[in-house]
Amino acid sequence: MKLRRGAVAACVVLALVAPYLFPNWRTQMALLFIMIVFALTWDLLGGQMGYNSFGNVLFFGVGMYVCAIVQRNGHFAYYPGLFLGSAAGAVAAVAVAAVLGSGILGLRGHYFAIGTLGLGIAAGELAGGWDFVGAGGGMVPPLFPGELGGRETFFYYLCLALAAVTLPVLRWLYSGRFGLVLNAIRDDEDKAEAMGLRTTRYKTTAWCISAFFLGLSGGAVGNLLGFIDPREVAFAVDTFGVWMVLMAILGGKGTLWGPVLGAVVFHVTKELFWTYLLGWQRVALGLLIVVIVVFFPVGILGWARERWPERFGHRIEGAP
Amino acid sequence: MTAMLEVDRVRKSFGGLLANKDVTLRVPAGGIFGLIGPNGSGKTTLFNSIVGQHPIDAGSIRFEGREISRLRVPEIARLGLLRTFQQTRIYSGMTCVQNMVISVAVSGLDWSSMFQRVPTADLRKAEELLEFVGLFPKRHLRAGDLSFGQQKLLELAMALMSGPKMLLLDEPTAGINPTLINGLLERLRRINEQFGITLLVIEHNMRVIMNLARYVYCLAHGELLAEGKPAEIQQDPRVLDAYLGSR
Amino acid sequence: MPKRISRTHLVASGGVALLLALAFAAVAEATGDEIVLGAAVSLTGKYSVNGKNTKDGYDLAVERINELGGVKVAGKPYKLKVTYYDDESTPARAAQLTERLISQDGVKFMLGAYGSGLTKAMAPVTEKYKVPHVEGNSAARELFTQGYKYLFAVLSTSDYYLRDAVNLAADVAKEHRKDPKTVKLAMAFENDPFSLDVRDGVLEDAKKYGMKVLIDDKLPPEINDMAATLTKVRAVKPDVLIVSGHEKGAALVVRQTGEMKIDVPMMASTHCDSARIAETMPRLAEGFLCASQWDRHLSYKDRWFGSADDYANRFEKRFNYPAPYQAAESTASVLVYADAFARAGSLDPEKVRDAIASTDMMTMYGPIKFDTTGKNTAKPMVLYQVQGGEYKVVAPKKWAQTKLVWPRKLSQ
Amino acid sequence: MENLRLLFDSPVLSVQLLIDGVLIGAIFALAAYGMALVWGVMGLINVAQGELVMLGGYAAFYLYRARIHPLFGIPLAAAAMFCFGWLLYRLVIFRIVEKDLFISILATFGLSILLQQLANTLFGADVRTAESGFGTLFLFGGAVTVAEIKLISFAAALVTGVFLIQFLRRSRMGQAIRATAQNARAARVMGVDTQRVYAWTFGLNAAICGASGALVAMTWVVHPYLGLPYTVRAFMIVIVAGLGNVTAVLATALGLGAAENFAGFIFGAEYQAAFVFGLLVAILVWRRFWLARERRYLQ
Repeated sequence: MKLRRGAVAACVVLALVAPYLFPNWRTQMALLFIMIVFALTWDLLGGQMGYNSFGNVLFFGVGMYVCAIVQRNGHFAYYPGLFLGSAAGAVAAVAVAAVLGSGILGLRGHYFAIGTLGLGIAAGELAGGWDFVGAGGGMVPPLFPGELGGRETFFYYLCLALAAVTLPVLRWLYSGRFGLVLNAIRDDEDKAEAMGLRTTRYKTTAWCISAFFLGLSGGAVGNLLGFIDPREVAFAVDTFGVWMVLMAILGGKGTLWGPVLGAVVFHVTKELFWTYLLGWQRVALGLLIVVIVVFFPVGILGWARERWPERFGHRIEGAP
Repeated sequence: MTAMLEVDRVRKSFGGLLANKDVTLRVPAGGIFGLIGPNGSGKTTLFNSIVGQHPIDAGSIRFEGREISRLRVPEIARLGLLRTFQQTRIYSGMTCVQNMVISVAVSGLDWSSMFQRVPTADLRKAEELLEFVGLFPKRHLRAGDLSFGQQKLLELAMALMSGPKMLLLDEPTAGINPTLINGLLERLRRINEQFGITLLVIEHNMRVIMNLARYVYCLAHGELLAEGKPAEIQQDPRVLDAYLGSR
Repeated sequence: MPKRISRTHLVASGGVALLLALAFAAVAEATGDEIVLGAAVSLTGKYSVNGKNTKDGYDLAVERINELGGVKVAGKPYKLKVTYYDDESTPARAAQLTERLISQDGVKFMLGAYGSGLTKAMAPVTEKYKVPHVEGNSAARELFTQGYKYLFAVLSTSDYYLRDAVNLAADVAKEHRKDPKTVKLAMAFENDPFSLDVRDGVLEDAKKYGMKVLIDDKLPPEINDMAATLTKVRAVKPDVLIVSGHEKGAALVVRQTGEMKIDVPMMASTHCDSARIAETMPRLAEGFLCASQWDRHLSYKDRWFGSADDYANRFEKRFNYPAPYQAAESTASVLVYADAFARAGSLDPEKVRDAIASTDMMTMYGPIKFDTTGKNTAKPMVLYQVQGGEYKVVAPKKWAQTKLVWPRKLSQ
Repeated sequence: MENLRLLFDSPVLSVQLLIDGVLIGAIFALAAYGMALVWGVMGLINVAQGELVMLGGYAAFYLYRARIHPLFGIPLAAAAMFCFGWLLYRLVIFRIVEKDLFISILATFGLSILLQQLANTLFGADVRTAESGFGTLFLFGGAVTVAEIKLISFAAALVTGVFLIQFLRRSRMGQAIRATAQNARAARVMGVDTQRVYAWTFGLNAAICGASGALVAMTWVVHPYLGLPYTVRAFMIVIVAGLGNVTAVLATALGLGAAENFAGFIFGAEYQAAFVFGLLVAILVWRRFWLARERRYLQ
C-alpha cells in the first residue's frame, strides 16, 4: 500500500512539474493526456461494456465545433469564452449521445461497430459541407491572449486536469453497481435482459459519460491545435477514431489502467516512428497494429494478468 | 386457486415448422409443476414464447392476469417471471458474488441507485444464497471457471436473488452429477416452500419429475397431449406412446 | 468487492516513466557551419504528389546554393540544410511538426508545407515563436488577412488562379459582340481551403462582369466519380466550366467530360500540369485551360540557375520528370532565404525577417517583392491551354505563346 | 431545390443519372461479392478490401504501360491479385481467421494503411489512368451518353456473379468452400483442408477485387488512397443484402450506385458521401427497430 501511494504521488509530482522540466514537449504531453482520455472513454464502452465503437470521435468533433462556435459568435473574452464553449460542447455531445443512444445502442456486435463508423464519417462529411462552420475550409478558434509559451502551459494543465478527472470518475463508476452492470452486458447481454436489467438505460448513460469527456477534450484540442478541419481534426475517424480503439486494446481492454498504459506506449511509439522512420512511418504503424491485434489481442495488462493472475486479485483455487 | 400463468391457444411456427400448436395451460400459484415431452415437442419454444424471447403467432399469455405476449424479455422479467437456460447463462468474466449482486430485483432500482456502491445487505444476501446452493467456498472465483453443474447452481441462485414470483427452469438436473441430484431436488422443494416461488420445470428425467412435481403437463408434437397428477400421467397410454414412438 | 490493483498501478506507472524517459532522450541537434531550415512536407496522403514536388524543389535549391559555395553571412560561408518531417497532408500534423521543429529541433527558419490548409495550421505557430516562414505552396488569401508578420509567400494568392479564365471568357464574349453578362458559368471546387479560395476569386470576377453562375458544387476530397455534377453541367449547358481539385480533380474532369461528351466551349482547371493530363490523355485534354504559377518559357532569370528554362532542364536531369511550378516556387522560397541571409548579415531571426520583408529580387521563378501582408505582388499567374498535347501559355497577353483556341474542339 | 426542378423539367436526366449510377454500382458489386465471400466463409471482415481494389488498379495500369490492352488487363490483374491474396493469407490473414470479428477488423485496418503507404512509396502518389480507347454510346438522340467501358464493367460484374455462383456450386473447391462456410469444424473432420480453402477464398476475393480495380483504372483514376470508399460501400451492400446471396448483392450494389448518384445531383456533390453514410446508419437503425417489434435483435 505504501509503495502504491508513493508511486502515485511520484506520478502526480512529475505531471505537475513536467512542463518546466521539458518545456519543449508541452504540446506533445498535452496531446498524450488527450490520448489517455480517448482510450479511457473508449474503454468505458468497448472494454467494460463490450460495445466496440468506431465512431466515438463523433462526440469529440461535436464538442470541438460547438466550443469554437460559442467562442466565435459569443463575443466573450477568451477565458470565459473557452469555459462556456467547452461546457456547451460537452452538453451538446451528451445530447447527441442521448438522442442517438436508443437507436444505435440497440445494434449488436459488428453492426454496432459499423453503425458508429458510419455516424462518425457522416458527421465529418456534413460538417465539411456546412458553410456556417467554414465547410471544408475549417475553422480557426480565437488566438490565445497570453504571452509566448503561456498557451502551451495553460493547455498542458487543462489537458492534464481533464485526464486527471476522467480517470478517478471512471474508477468510481467501475467500483459500483454501474460498472458491474456494464460488465454483465459485456459477458451476456441476453442474460442481463432475462434478469430484467434496464440495459438500454445503462448503455445510454455510459455512452453519455463517454461523450461528456470527449466533448470537453474536443473543445480543448480545437484551441490547442488552433485549427479545426472537419475530416482530419474534428471527425478524424481514420486516425483518432481508430487510435482510441488500438490504445485501449494495446494496454488491455476492460481494465482501468490498461487504456492509460496503452495510450502512453502508443503515443510515444508513434512519435518515435514519425521522427525516425520518415516516409515509412505509416508502414511501421500498420505493422504495429497488425502485430498488436494478432499477437496481443488481450493487451499488455491482459497478458500480465494471465501470467500472474494472483497479483491482480483473482483467485483460481477454491476456498480460503 | 387463482392461475398465476395462463397460456391460451399459443401458436408459434418457425418457417414451415409448427413448434407450438394451440397450447393451452394454466399454472396455479404456489406449487411445483412439470413440463415433459419427448425431444422436439416444443417445450423450450413454449418457455421462450412465455418470457418474450420471440413473438407468438397467435394466442395469449397472461401472468397474474396481465397480458404479456407483447412485452419484451426485460419487462416480463421485471414482473417477477424469470427463466433459466438449458445451456446455462452466467456472466462468465465476473466472480460469483458479482454475478449475484447485480441480479437483485430491478423493480427496486431507480436512477439514483445506478451509481451506488453495492449495499452490504445485498452482499450478505448473495452470500447466503450461495451458501444455500453450496457455492459459498467458490464465491470469489470467476464464474466462467466453474464446472457446468456449478454454473447451473449459480444461475439458480441468481434467479433467487431477484426474488421472483415464478421461475421457469429448463432442465435443472441436466449435466449435474447424479449423486447430487437428490440434493438439488431438496433445494428446489425448499425454494418452493420457503421462498414461496411457483416453479415450472422442464425435465427429461421421469424419476425426478414424478418425485418433484405435483402436477404435470405433457407436450408432444407441439400440442398439449395430457395433463394431470404424476401418477395419472405415468399411466396414460398416450404419454407412453409419445415417448416410445419418439424413440 | 475489493479490487486489488496495486500491482497494476505499479506496472502502469513504471511503464509510463520508462517510456517518457526514452522519448526525451531522443533529441539531439548539431549546428556547425550550417544553417538549418525546417520543413514539414506531405510525403504521404492526398497531397503527396505536390509534397514531393515541394521537397524536390527545396533539395535542388539547397544543392545548387551549396555547390556555388553556400551563403556568406557577415563574411563567413554557411551551407544550407533542410530538416524534413512528413505531415501526411493533415493540418493537425503540420502544426504539431512545426512546433517540434522549432522548439525541439531548434530550427530558426521555416520553409512552407504544400497546401493552404496546412499552412493555415502552421502560421499561428511560426508567428508565436517569431520564426520567419517563407513558403511557395500555400496561396489561400485568408493567410494574408490575419496580420501575420513572419509569413511570406512567393506565389500569387489562390484567388488569382482562375480569374484569368473568367477574364478570357469575357474577352471572347466581347470579340463575338456579346455582353459578358450573358456568359454562364458552371463551377465544381474541391471542398478544401485552397479550392474554396480559388472559387472566391472566380466568383468575384464573375460578379464584376455580371456573369451568371448556374452550378456551384463542392467536391468531397475523396471523390472518385464526378458523374452527378457533370450530368448537371450537360443539363444547363454553361459557356465555361471551372474545376479545381488538385490532381485528382483535374484528371477526373478531363476523363469524364471526354467520356460523357460534355460539350462546353471553355473548360479550365488547376493542377492539370502536375496531373500530366496532356501527357496521359492528350485526346481528351485538348483545349483545356490550366492555371499555373510559372512556366519554363517565361523570360525570368537569376544568378543561381540562369533562365527559367535552364532551371527546368536542371530539374529534369536531377529528378527525371519535367519541373512543375510547385517545384519552382519551392526553389524560389529557398532563394529568398539565401538572399535575405546575405543582406541581413546575421542569423538572428528578427534581422532575417526584416531582410525578407524588404526583398526585391528577380528569380527564375519571377520577380519577388512582398507587400506588407507578406504576399508576393510582383509576379503574375499564367494560363495554359493544352494544344496538340502540349501546354501553351495563352494568358496574360504579355507572355502568351499562342492564341486561345475557342471554342474548344470536342474529341471524337 | 433548384436541382430537383431541373430533374422534373427534363426527365431524360434521370435516365442519365440512373444509368451512370447503376454502372458505378456494378463496380461496387464486385468489391462486395468478395467481401461477402470472405465474411461468410472465413468470418472475417476485411477492411483492406478497397486496398485490394487499388492494387488491382495498379496492376492494370502497369500492364497497360507494358502495352497490354486493358481489356486483357482485367483477367491478368485478377490473376496477379489472386496470387497476392493467397500470399497475404499465408503471411498474415491465417492468424486472424476464426478469431473475434473485431480482431479481424482492426488487423485488416492495419493492413490497409500499410498497403496504402507501400503503394505510395512504390508507385508514387501520382494519379494514374489506363486509357482503354473505348468510345461513348449516345442514347435518346445524344441526350444520354454511356461510356462503353462502363458497360463493360457492368458486364464484368454480371459475368463474375454468374461465375462465382457456378464455381461455388460445381467445382470441388467451391463445394469445399461452401462446406467450410457452413461448419468449419465438421468440414475438417470430413477431411477438408480448411487452411487451403481459406487461402483459396481469400485469393478469390483478391482476384475479384483486382478485376474491379482494373475497371476502376480504365473508368476513373487510380491513386494509393482510393480504397476507403470501396471498403465502406462493400460493407453497406453486404449488410443490406446478407451474406449468402450473390443476386441480392448485385441488386443492392446497383441500387446504392443509383441512389448515390441521385443524391449527388440533388444535394450537391458535397453531401453525397454524407448521404451514403447517413443512409447506412438509417438502414441499420430502421432494421433494429423493425426487429425489436418482433422481439428480435439485429445480430
